[in-house]
Parts: sequence; C-alpha cells; structure tokens
Amino acid sequence: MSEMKDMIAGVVERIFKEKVEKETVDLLETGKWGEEVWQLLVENEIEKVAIKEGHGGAGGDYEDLFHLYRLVGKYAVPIPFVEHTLANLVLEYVNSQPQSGLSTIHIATQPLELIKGKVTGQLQHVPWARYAEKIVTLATEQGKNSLIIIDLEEATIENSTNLAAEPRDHLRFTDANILLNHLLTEQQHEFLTQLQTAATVSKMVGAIDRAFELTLQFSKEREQFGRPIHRFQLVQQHLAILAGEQALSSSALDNIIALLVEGQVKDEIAFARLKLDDASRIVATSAHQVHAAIGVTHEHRLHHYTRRLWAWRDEDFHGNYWRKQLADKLLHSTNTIWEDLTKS
Amino acid sequence: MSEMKDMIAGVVERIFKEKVEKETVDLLETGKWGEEVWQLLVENEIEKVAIKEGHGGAGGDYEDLFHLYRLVGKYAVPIPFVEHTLANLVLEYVNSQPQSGLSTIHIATQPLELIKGKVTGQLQHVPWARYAEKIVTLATEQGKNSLIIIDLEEATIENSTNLAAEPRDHLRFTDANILLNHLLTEQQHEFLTQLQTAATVSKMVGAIDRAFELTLQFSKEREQFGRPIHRFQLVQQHLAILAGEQALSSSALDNIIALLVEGQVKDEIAFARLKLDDASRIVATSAHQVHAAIGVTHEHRLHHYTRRLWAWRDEDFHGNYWRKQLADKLLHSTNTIWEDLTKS
Amino acid sequence: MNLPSVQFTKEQEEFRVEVRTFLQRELQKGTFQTKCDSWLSGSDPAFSKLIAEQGWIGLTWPKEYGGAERSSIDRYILTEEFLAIGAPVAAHWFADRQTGPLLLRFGTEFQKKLFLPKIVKGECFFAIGLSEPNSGSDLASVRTKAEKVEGGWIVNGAKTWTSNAQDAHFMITLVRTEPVSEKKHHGLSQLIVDLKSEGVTIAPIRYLTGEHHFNDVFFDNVFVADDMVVGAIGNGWAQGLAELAFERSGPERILSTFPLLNETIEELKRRQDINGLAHAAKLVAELWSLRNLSIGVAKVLEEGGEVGVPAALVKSVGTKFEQKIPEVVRMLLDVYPHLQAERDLDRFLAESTLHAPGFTIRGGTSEVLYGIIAKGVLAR
Amino acid sequence: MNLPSVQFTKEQEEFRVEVRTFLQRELQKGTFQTKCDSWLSGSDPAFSKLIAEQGWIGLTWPKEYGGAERSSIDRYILTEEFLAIGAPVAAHWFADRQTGPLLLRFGTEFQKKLFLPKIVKGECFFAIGLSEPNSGSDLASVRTKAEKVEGGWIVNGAKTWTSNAQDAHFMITLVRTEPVSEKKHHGLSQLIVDLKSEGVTIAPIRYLTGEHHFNDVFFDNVFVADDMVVGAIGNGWAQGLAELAFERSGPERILSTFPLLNETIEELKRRQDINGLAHAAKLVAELWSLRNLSIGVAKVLEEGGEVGVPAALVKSVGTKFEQKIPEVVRMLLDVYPHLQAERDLDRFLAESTLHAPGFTIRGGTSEVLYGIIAKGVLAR
Repeated sequence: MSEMKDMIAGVVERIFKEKVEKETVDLLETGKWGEEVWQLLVENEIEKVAIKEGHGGAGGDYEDLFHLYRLVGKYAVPIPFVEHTLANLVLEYVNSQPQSGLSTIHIATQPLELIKGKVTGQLQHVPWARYAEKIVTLATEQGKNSLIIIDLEEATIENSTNLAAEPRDHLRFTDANILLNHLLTEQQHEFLTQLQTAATVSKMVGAIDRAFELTLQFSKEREQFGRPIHRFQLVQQHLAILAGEQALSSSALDNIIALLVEGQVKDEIAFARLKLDDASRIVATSAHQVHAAIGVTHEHRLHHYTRRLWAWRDEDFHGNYWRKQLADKLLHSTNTIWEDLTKS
Repeated sequence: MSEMKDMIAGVVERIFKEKVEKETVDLLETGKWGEEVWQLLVENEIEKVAIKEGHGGAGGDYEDLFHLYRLVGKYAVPIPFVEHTLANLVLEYVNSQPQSGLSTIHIATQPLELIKGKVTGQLQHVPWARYAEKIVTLATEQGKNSLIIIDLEEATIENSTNLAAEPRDHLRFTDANILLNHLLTEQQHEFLTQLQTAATVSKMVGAIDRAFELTLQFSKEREQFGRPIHRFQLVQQHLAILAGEQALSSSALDNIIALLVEGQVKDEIAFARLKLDDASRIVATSAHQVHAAIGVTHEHRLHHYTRRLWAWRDEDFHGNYWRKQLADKLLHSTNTIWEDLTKS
Repeated sequence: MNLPSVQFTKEQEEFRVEVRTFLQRELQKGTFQTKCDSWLSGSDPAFSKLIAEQGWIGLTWPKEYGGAERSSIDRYILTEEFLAIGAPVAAHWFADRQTGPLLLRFGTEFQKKLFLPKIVKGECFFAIGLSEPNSGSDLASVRTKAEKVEGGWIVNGAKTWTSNAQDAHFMITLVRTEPVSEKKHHGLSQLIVDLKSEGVTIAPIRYLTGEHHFNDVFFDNVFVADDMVVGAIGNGWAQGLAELAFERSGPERILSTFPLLNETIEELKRRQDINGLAHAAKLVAELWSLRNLSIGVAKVLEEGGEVGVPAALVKSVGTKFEQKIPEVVRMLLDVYPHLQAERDLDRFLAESTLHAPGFTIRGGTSEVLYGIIAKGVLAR
Repeated sequence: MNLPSVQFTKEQEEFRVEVRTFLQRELQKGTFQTKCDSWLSGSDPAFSKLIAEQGWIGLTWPKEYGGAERSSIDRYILTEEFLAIGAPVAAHWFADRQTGPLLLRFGTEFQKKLFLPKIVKGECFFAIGLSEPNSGSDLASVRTKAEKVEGGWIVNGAKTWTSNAQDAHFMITLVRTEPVSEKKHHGLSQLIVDLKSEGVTIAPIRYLTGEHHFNDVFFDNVFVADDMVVGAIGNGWAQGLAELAFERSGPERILSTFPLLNETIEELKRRQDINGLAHAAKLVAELWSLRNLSIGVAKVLEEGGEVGVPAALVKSVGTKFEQKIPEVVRMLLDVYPHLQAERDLDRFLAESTLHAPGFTIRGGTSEVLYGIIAKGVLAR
C-alpha cells in the first residue's frame, strides 16, 4: 500500500472503531443496519476506492480494497460495503460503468436463466438485497455465462439472514429486464469466482484478527483460581494456536492480494479459501473455549466474529467447491504438486 | 471369565511379565523369536485354550482367548500365539481337527486360486510363516471361498517383516496340495473376517494398555524445570487423552467379545476396528510426546508398543476395509443408524 | 480403566420400543419438533407434563414418592431416546437428573414427600444454582451468603448461568454458611430456594443466538426456612460433587448433535454417496464406542461404584465428538446453516454449530476435566 | 502477526530450476534415493561433497570465506529443493544452517578463516552440543563444565541427542564456565570442540528403527584452546538463542514428509481417484499457507528482524502438518508401510510414520513452543 492508501485505511479504521459499537452490530437483529456508518463512508467517498478515476472513482487497487474488506470483517460492520464495491469492481472489470445507487452482487454456482433478454428464476441468500437498488449477477443463455444487472424493483424479495443475522434475501424474478448483458469468457467467469472468494477471505481474516485480539485481551483480564488465566498452560496452548491461525490466515490473504495485483493468480485463492475454512473452525473453537461461558452470551461481542466466521464459510464459493475444483485440476495435471506450487 | 479362566490369564500374565524382557522382544530384530516363552506356554497347554476338550483342547471360549491376545499385545510377546490358536479356532469353527504342529493363519482380502484341488499363487505379509508347519488360509474356486490348509513345505518363503520387525513373510505356491478344502458359506466367510479382526483388535488394545501405563509411569518419574512432568497442565492433557482412548478401546473390546460369545455380532467389530484406528494414532502420538526424546530411542521400550500399533493397524482387515463395508451396508439399509445402533 | 460391558435385556429393549413409538407418534402429531441440543435448549413445560403422564419422570425413584423403581439402565434408555429424537425435555431435566437423586440421598423425609411426587407429575421444575458471577471454573469460590436467623436463613448474593430458571419453581442453591476460610470448599451448604420468594430476581442471560436458556438469579434478603436445607449444613461441597458424576457421564454428553448426524446419513443415502457414507461411518463407530463407555459408567453408578474419573472422561471425549459432527457434516454435504431453514439438515447444522461452543464448557470445562482425569489415573 | 509476502524474482526461479535439474539428474543416476526426513536421517558425506562442488554450501556467506553472497531467499529455495526431493543432506546440514551463521556473527576472524572455507568445501562437518542427559526441554540446565587452565579450558561432562556427531569433525558445545547461580542462563559459553580430541567419546543412540542418527558425546578432561571460544565467555545462552530462529522457521519444519504427499497425489492421479484428490488438495492448501509464513520469516530474518515468536509458530504448526500427512495418506490409499518396501508409497509411509514422533520434539517440543508463542503475543 502506498502512503496515501495507508491513510485511507487509517481513516476507515478510525471510523469503524468510533462508530461501530456493539449496539451498532446488534442493529441487524432488529432488522436495521449501520446506515450512519455507511453515510460517513459515502461522505468520505470511501465506497469509490478501487474505482478508476475516469469512472468517478477514487483510484486505488485490489490491495486497498481488500484491506478495507478485512476491516469490515474486523469490526463486523453491518453495512453492504463489500457487496456494493465488489459489484462496481466487477462492472469495471468488464469495462462497464459502475452504478450510482446502492448495488449488491451475487456470483454463485447457480446462475439465473436468460431467455430473449429477460430473466426468470430465483436467487437464494442474496446479501443485502432488501436495501439495494441494483444487483450484479450471472445468467446463462445456451450454456454461456453473462454478467447482468437487474433493477431490484423487478424482484420479489423475501427477507432472510445468515447465521450472523446479516441480510441474505431470497429473490424471485419473472421476465425481468436486464440493464447489462456482458458475455463472459470462461477465463473472466473464473476470475469473478476468484474475486468473490478473495473478498470473502478478506472478511474472514478480519474476523479472525478480532477474535484473536478479544481472546488475548480476555486472557489478561480474566482471573481464575487466583491468577490471570493466561498463566495456565492450557490457555497458553489456545493462545498459541490462535496466533498460528491468525498468522497463517493473514499471510494467505497478503499472498493472494499480491498475486491479484500482479494478475498471477492460479490455485492460490482456492488454497487460501481452504485454509480459511480450517482457520475459522480452529479460531472459533479456541476463542470460545478461552472465553468460556461469558463468550457464548449475547452480551459479549465475541459472537459477532465467530457467528460471521460460521456464516461466511458456507457462503458463495465455499471450501467444498474449491476442493472439487482443485481435485479436478490435479486429476488432469501432468505436473507434480511441487512443480505447481513453485511455478509462478 | 470364570474363576478358573481368570487363573489361566493370571498364569499367562505372570509368564509374560517374567520372561518377556525388553531383550526378548528385541530378538525379532536379529531374526530370532521368543522360543523359550512359546515352550513355556506349550508346556502349560495354554495354546490349547478355546479348543474343545473333545479335540484335545483345554476348553474355554472367545473371552478367554481374546483376553490372552490382549496380553500378547500388552507384552509385545514375540511368538506366533495369536496366529497358531486362531488357525485352530477357525478349523474348529468349520468342524475340522486342529493341527498339532505350529500353524499360522492368513485370512485376507486376496485369497489364493484353487484349480483342480491345487493352489498356485502368492500370499503377501503372512505372519510367522517361516516358523510354521501349516497355514490355514482362503482359496477361491469359481467365485466360491474355501478354507484350506497347506503344508508350508510346499511354499517358497521369502522372509520379511512388518514395521515392528514381526515376521511377515511372502509365500509362493505352485500346484501345491491342500490338506483341507472346506467350502464356506458367505456368512461363514464374513465371520472369519470378523474373527481375524477381533484378534487384531485384542492385540491393539493390549498395546494401548501398555503404552498408557508406560506413559503414566514416566510422567511420575521424569522431572523437568524442577518438578515431575505430570504436574504440567499440558502433560495432564496428554494423560487425560490417553486415559480416554484406553478406556474407549478397552470397552470396545469387551463389547465385541460379549457379542461374539453370544453370537450376536453385527457391525460392532467394524466399529471397534475403526475406533482402534483412531485410538492407535492418538495413543502413539501422545505417548511419544510425553516421553519426548527418550521415547524415540531404541533403548526405551515404548516403541515396542507404538511400532506394533502402527504395523497392526494396516494389516489384514484394516480401517479402510471396514469403512467401505459399513458404507455399503448403510447405503442399502432402510433403518436409521439409531435403529441399527440400538437393535441387538 | 475397565468398565463393565452392558448388553440390554429383552425387557429393556421392549421399553426402548415403547418410548420410541410414543415419541415418534408425538413428533408426527406435531407435539414437538426435532432439535439439536434439545435437552438444554428445548424447554416445554407442556411436553414435560406429557412425559410425566407416561410415568417417565423419576423413573428410578422409589414408588412411595411416585417413582417407578426401574433401573438406571431403563432411565438411560429413556434419556437416549429423548436425545436421539431431539425432544424438548429441558423443563424437567434438572429435577429428574439431579434434584431427585440429591434429595433421595441427602434430603429429609419431609422434603422427599413434598417435592418428589410433584416432580414426578411434571408440576415442579428445579434449577441448579452453582456458578456465580466471576467464579467460572473455580466453583468453590462461592460468595452467596446465608446467615442464620430464627427459623431459617437469609440469603444474599447471586447465581449465574442458571439453566432454565425462568421455567423452574425451585432452585438447589449452593451457599456459604460460614465465613470464607483457607479451605474454600468448607462451610458450603445446599438450600432449596423457592424462586417465587420475596427478594428473588431472575434476569435472562441471552445466548449468542438471542435465545433465553440461562439466567442470572439474584437474592436480596431471601428467607429460606430451616426445613429447606438439604443434608448437613457445611456439607454442601461434598453433596454437590456427588451430583456431578450423574451430570457428566450421561448420553447428553454424546448425543446433543445426534439428530444432525442421523439426518446427514439419511441425506447421503438419498444421494447414494458411498464416499460420504464411508466418512460418516467413522462417526457412527465413534458414537458406538462412546456409548459403550457411557453405559458402562451408568452401570457402575447403579451399583454404587465410584465414577468421578470415568464420568469426567466421558464428558471430555463425548463433548468433543458432539462438536465434531457439524464440522464433518459440512465437508460431506453442501449446506447453508440457518435456524429457520426449511431443510432439516440446514437447521440442525445451525443449531449444532451455534450451540457447540457450550458443550465443552457447561458442566465442567474440558480443561478442568483434563486435570481431574490425569490426577485420577495418576493416583491409582 | 503480519509477515511480508514474498514473490520470487525471475533470477530466483532460474536458480530453483538449476538446483532441481541437478538433483533430478543425480536421482536418476542413482547417486541418492528419495527419502522422507532426509535432512536429519540422511547423512552422506560424499553427497555433501557433491553439493559443495556446486557451490551450494554456505550460499549466503561472504565470498572471502568461500561463500556465494547470495540471499537467504536463494538459500531457502535451495533447501526446499533438497527437502522436496528427499536428498541426503544431513552431513553438512548443521554446519550450513547453524555453525556458519554463528561464526559469522560471533566468531573471531581466525575461526572464520579456519572453518568457513572448509565447511563450504564439504570437508568439515559440525554437530551441535546442546541437550544433556536429563536436561530435556530445560536447555539451560547445563552441567557440562569448562574450567579455565593455562591457554584454554578443560571440559568435563556429556551431551546427548547430538545429531550426526558420528560424521562430524567439530561440535559447537554449550558449557558452563561459571558455577551455577540463581539464574541458570548465566555463565554459559560456546566452545568449538574437535571431536577427535583426546577424552572425547562418541556413543551412538539408536533411533527406534535401529538407525543411528543421534549420539551421546562424553568429555573426559578434554582440552579446548582459548581461540576456540565462540563469542564472549558467559554469553553462550544469548548466542545460542539467536541460532534457534534459524532452526525453527525453515522449510525442514514443513517438508519432512513431503515426498510422501507427492507420491500419494501421483498415485491418486494414476487411480483417477477424484475423491481422494479432493482430500489431498486440502493438504496442499495447508502446505501452501505454511510455506508463505515460513518464507515470510526467512525474509524478516534476512532483514535482521526479530523472529523468535513467528519462528516458534512455524515450527509448532508446521511439524504437526508433517505428522498429519502419513495419517491422512493411509486413509486415502491401501498401504503396507515398510522401510524396505518395493513400492515408494509404502516406504515413504514407513519413514514418515516412524520418524513423525520426533518432529514435534526435536528443536523445541510443541509444549515449550506454545509457552514461547503465548508469552510473545501477550507481550505485544
């Protein structure tokens, strides 16, 4: 990151730190969201990071944007920041204009069907759809994938959530018009799945950063049997395990970001996503075990992060998806894995 | 076990305790074996336990015999006791006379082929073949399984071992004569696989008993940082894990023995074998970790037990075999697993 | 460690069929919905009343107090069937599991006559007041105080993590009846507190899902009559310990997420997924082996044997198994866990995942249990 | 913890190809056989000589001592290629990994000139004398004594678990040069002991497989000249600690069982086993993520940063990964592990299984590392 971008990250983290109280995150459970935080970001044009200046954006690259996603995970910010910016990023990627109103995105394994320029069908678990004006998603026509935009006025929306109470709505379209129909090459389609996965990985790493931080802090403050619990070997073991998973997750993310920036991604996003699957499980388990009973109460904020990890790990292109992709690649590869791992 | 049988077990354990020194077990690595111990057992007619009195045996049932197998595992006794007695037990099961000389047995997934009363082919990893006079094994003829006996004079024997230096020889037969040809029903064939597996499970439980015992003892004697290591929470965790696996393994064995005695076995031997797969790994790992560097030396006896666990878990009907069997049964079962688990 | 191997008798198997048939019928009638972790998170007083009508509360207790004088193995079977089908038994759970045995062992005749028949009828539920704010695993650091007054005791203090106090009528409350001394296990006593007494306040502690299973219970000069003291004054710690073995070795430390495992295997069967079934078979084998051990402990308990260590062992291994099920399941099938999901698999997975952290904490953390087990086996 | 993410340069990639091509050719010629855990258990002085001829010992050292002044990333690549192909590099391993950096940092000009060029030529191997009988993880409890005499020191005592002392010429030996005080880390010094000196006895400690990698080394009035003291007298503990980061974060804490993983995947490919490959893919992903971290530490080390904690972390997670590979493999394929097996898979599995217990013990047990890591992250 350049110095200027470091600054943006600093501004955003300060906003999140100050404005995203526990109560702000809990808003989701009452059907509200972090509108105020979102407005602050918009006022600061943060939602335009990684949009080219020619498109009215603030400039910046994948690194800047994914770092902000990590912060969204780290503070469990209840706003559609990732979805909106990713939608616009994807539009840019296919040389299309970003949308002005609030957008969401849904790149998943089951695309809509496109017939004569109209779409009919359903999308399940669409993030933040109830608040968005447009959706960027996929459609197939005669076996070919297109990137499309639909105005959500054309959708019937049934509200639902994920495990962390984040909006994940079910949409139904009947002969809906599309605002864009961009035919995707297979390579482009694959890249979109990678981009979506990298975004999710970024959020997950942020949530891990925080679950680890909370646990460290708790282990210093909490006393049992007359001393702070971090003095017990079994608690130290949990802390060491957490430190390991946090470091592995963080370096996995840094690595895929560097590769994305250079346009050199091969299997690494799949690897990172699989690593985050494991890390999420291990971190949630150890963080809760150290916090003991206090950590499973609604009053404590740990669950903001562990519930998100449990939710995110089963959304969009999850571990099972990537394991199958990798298995298929291995099956047809004439290289050894060592050759593949060390070739860039 | 009856009182009299308790006594037999006591006699045998005393013999093993006194006669099976570390050096005795190490004999295997120099191509020798525990002949002296074997002679003692023969003198006491212990090798005739579970053979019917009408067949010149000492009486007794599966419980007695499998308990002795557990002791063979517990003391890593370098003699073909399990193989010889199991061979005779199997012969009895098909109403055949037990053999007088030293026998071995090989019931595995790849039987020999039987053509016009003669066998040609190979058997890999046959336990103790180099010392045995006869082998009890399987052959197929037109898709049907038979139990056969072959005189090992008819075999070309290539000596080999398993990971624990126990004799596991490769046999080659060319037009060898058979001394018995007993056609097996499918049910009988399945029972033989179960019996072989139960014998292996018994040995494994014995090795686990001992690895646990050695680790407990070591944790009391060994001091680090100025106190016995069992005072450290991380060592206590290992001990607790070991205690758990030992208890689970022991009760698994007791359970299948009880079912064998009652002739009520269904999937339980498969379950026990799968449990022992896990238990072997966990016990070997924790036992070695507590013993640290001392435990990986040849001088220490821990490896007698861990190497046996590593060897035995990949012999005859191993975990993968039983997982496939169970999966196949599940696939075709109209019961729920709860119904299956609770029905006897 | 060697525990007896139990084979069920024909009568016991018939009893299992009876219970199962009843529960399946009620499930089909819609009386309840299968849920994971239902023994702690599924409180339904009406359902408990129905169970009472079958004579299934206080199954092992003497007939003179309304019990059926059946064996602990029968009770084990009953409990297993509740858990396997995920029935909402939390309302009467603690009275049946802990309060009954406690009163039978230490209670006065008056207490037994007063409470047991009502418990058996499903009309009287108990909570257990053990943990206190900031006490955590250090259970003996009790600060709730009972001071002697004419005819009884005045209680001041607070208990926390009290399961189901909101539906309970009484609470077995561990209090300090002597000033704290060097040995903090001394001077503790068990009182039966009527939760409707003046000075008792029950405040919900919401679980991370927002659900209400736990409570803070505050005591502000609450009067407890002398005849509501359980056992001997000062003997509360020893009496409480005796309960723990019942609490730690039961099938609820193995089967909390069983409905998920069952549904997973049914789904894999529907998909003809032989590879997935091979993985799931490993879980079934683990369950089988844990169950042997747990039943073995039940048998020893029935015979009056000492089971502190094996019970701790069942809990420490069993609860890890319960936690493992959702983690394996999501590798075997594509899922979207959600508490209100239409597909049972997704719902059970959500319940299991969200409740899993508690398994290795409630009733003794795994860390505390490791110490108990290690010291137990070292002492032999 | 955030470590830098390293992308290799074109030159670095070319170097990797150069190394790999050489090793593959030697493998095909039969110069060596692929082995798991070869960096510790595969000592072959002739092979080390061959490596020296390529200029690949002391790769990062100054040219004046015979080194190639290349980057630690180059050395990382070289080491990875040795491990991935399972080459027998144990003979020169410790001199290259530890002794060289130690002497460059703390040694006298005389010592550097005397030893480094010989090490680089593959003519001088070093052992590391750290552990003592009964010291175990408590490394500072050193009892081997060096007493000052005219012109040098007289050493008495014993070292144990000394890898490869049988092939080594010298040993960096941690000794006590002052009487034991309250602070047992004080008064320790590092001496270079010529293993051919009078009074030195080397006795093999056989590994559980019967193989000879470790040794007891006994000192009976062994004279060590003053010019063989490394660094400052009394500074031995601090100097030794500096070595540990090099020892703990390298690829040898990740790749000891790599040949087995590689062969497993090739076998699964031959069998067209897509399910097995999906499981194996998870291991590849783990390896990828561990490797990122390990390379990140190498980068920080090169820049002179402090890596004690991340290095401990790489070792604790990496060695568990190394241990996991054989356990996963035997679930994916039917195997019969044997050290002399004809099938590579069975042989690699045997090597991996039998050597696995040592991975989480040697170079710092996982238990000790957990403490180091926890204290490190708590202190931030």
